[in-house]
Amino acid sequence: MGFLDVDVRERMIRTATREIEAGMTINLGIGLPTKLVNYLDPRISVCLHSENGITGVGPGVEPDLADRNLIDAGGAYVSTLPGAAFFDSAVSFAIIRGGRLDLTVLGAFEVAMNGDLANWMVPGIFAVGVGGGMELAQKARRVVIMMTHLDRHGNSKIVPACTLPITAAACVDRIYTDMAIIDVVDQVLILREVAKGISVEEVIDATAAPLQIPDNPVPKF
Amino acid sequence: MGFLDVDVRERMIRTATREIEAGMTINLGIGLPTKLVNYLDPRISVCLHSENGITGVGPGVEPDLADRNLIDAGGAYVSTLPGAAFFDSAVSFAIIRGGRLDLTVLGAFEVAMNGDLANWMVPGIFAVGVGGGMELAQKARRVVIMMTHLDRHGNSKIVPACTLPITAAACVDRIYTDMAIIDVVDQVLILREVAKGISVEEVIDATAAPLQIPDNPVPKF
Amino acid sequence: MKDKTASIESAISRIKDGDTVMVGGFGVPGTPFGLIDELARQGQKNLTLIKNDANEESMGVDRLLQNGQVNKLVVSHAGLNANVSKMMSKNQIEVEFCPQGILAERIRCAGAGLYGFLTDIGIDTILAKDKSRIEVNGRSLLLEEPLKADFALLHAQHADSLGNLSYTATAQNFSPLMAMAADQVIVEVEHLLDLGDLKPETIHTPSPFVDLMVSLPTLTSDYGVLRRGR
Amino acid sequence: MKDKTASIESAISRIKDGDTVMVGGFGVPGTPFGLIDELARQGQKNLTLIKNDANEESMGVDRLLQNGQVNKLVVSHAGLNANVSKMMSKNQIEVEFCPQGILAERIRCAGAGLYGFLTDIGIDTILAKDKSRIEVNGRSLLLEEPLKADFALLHAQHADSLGNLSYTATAQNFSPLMAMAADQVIVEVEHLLDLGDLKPETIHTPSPFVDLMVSLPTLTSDYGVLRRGR
Repeated sequence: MGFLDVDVRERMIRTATREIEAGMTINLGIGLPTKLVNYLDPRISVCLHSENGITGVGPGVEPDLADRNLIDAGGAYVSTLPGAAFFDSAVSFAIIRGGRLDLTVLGAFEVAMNGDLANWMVPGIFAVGVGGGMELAQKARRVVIMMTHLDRHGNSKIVPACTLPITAAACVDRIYTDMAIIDVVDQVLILREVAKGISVEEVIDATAAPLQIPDNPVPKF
Repeated sequence: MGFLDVDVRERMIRTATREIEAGMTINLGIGLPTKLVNYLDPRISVCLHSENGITGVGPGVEPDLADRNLIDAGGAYVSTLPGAAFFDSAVSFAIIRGGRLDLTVLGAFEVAMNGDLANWMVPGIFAVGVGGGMELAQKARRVVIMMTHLDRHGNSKIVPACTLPITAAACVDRIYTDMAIIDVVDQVLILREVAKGISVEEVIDATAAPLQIPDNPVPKF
Repeated sequence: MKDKTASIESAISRIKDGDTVMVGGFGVPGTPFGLIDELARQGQKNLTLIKNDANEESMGVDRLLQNGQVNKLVVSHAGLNANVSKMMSKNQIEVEFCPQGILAERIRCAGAGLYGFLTDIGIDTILAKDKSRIEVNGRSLLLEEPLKADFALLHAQHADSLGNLSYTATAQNFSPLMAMAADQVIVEVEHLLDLGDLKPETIHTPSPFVDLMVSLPTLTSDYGVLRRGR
Repeated sequence: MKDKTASIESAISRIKDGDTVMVGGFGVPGTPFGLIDELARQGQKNLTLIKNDANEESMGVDRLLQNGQVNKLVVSHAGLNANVSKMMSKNQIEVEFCPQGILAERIRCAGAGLYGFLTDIGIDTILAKDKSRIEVNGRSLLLEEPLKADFALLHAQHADSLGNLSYTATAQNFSPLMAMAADQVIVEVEHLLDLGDLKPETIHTPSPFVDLMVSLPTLTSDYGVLRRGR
């Protein structure tokens, strides 16, 4: 994956917090998405779900203060908020597959213009299993991606069709990158916003898939 | 179903307690089977299961002392023993279907010589649903029947083939009646014991299906 | 904080004619008599009810049956309610009987977002006659399909304001399964606790499954110990 | 009373070469390091292991892998154990990856005495390529088959002498499911309580599922908080 300027990264995360509404049940993937929780308005009460059997995940905890039996699905030591619940892995995924997960925010290797997501496998290089990724991508009511726009070789991660094995088909609703915010609507990519200091043309150039550009000026984030 | 002399009934129940060994997990059907628990040697510790979500069912409780939320699957108010557990209906039947129920004792309308059991429906007369009967009959590791030998019209309830809709096929291991104890082995009925005051010939006459009689004298119970 | 508490009138008024409604309870324990009585009062019609049993005559779901609000009943048995047999024989109601553990699994299957499961329960019986058969590794099995509902009506002993539930004794039965399998889950609560008063390990139904909670001010005699001749 | 307590040596000695062994735990919480280490010491070979993950290098099931005791590993991911990739690339081990929730359901399916279930999870992915498809109501679905085991090795925070178990925090994960799905269930217990000290409503695994319990006298450092660079 690409590299991110610290300021851009923070702006991207702050902007993505607008996905989160009070009362939602949310699962945040490893990496950038997990950081969202640090930028949330504390007056907004959401229910963070973790695949290993928690609702009501609270802030991360330093090792010295950690409970050895309380981690999130990424292996980080966490706390719980009042109203938390613990349950087994079957119930945990029933929440996801049963339609009770309002939002998941995930990282990605590639997103295709039809909303296909590839974020679990690079054949021959990275193939260590999908964990709960397929269920999250396929069954959360809304799937939001946070990623760098380009990979470390400068290639677009937004592509006409995924070249890597996909995690789930036609599942992505919105993409937040360091350059733009893009919606996937009926297999079409629509540019919604561009990052400060980036032009619409630069976004188009950096995007391997066709991008629909609104007639009105595109807002900055 | 037939009528039972109180003494014979008690003897039948006492005799059937020999089915029960320490450490077993057991489900007792409504009616005669439920009474078994009153005749158990208190030094023998067994785990009574009830379909509505209990292991460790204890003795019945009079209404004045009953907990309104604690009944068995037959609707009787019961107590629990130390070490009891409550669980949902899915877990309750996982115990049965998963092979963790050592023994069930059930009533019957008919038992066929191949072990088929009919105990839930009399078309046009009694058709109010099977409850958990099919799972119990089909999946308990051992299925023991307690019933009158004859129905109220004097007809044998042990038959060459069930005339009533069956609960489960080839499931019965042993039958306790007021006249005899009969095993079902490889689709053959074998007379094991006869009740005091009853002759082997009377049992044969009262049994509509062929009965294999051992060469040695048949013990009395 | 999204407030999940509601008045019993507004909660039950979400149910529409023709809806499918799952109702918790096995006998008296776990039956949400308060919610059922409100549904009887409001009078929604052409309902499909899914419940372990049909309670006893004049109690619980039997009031909906007697009111003529129910087209179809899916139960494991109705052995304690003679009214069901009467209505069946007069073709006033359609009844689907399902083995109890299979009823539980079909509800759970929907709740787990799955599309069916394979079993041999009942395979040699008349209950198998209309079911699809699937061959797996040379074994013929019945395909059981998930049972979903528009609403689940449940009774919980304890709940917190987020909607975490715990049930007591045999009042648990089908409730955790139904909580997963309905689009909207309405719970009557005996004791509403402060957030944090339920130990996270002891919660039977986690909060995301619960939509609305109604506080039960008093328990009617329906909830009490039944004194029947036996 | 049937005594379910056993020494760790005798409990683990029931496992034979070629057995399939389910192991509880998601990361450190719930992993029965004591039972695993004894299995590593006794050295049974040609095992099939079923676990959510492969722990981290030099910990837990990785010791069995490094020992060459494992032919096949069924996991949802092995992202924290680089040794698994190494052994896979050298063909020293067969690895089956299963989506995490489907792994949980396949184990539960066996535990519930069912023969498979239908799902659309992964249907458009390479994980679907060897799976049977079943058409139901016009929808093409994957048939997932149950995962059984000869043994389950579990860790419980509390147990009573009958074998009722309760787990703490995220140590619960796959354990209640595996307890249902193995012919023999062996549990290492942190705190063995007197009968009646576990509230019946708070038991996660009821006693009939448990065969043997081993009391853990001390917790090795494996059970502690991991301090890795992040």
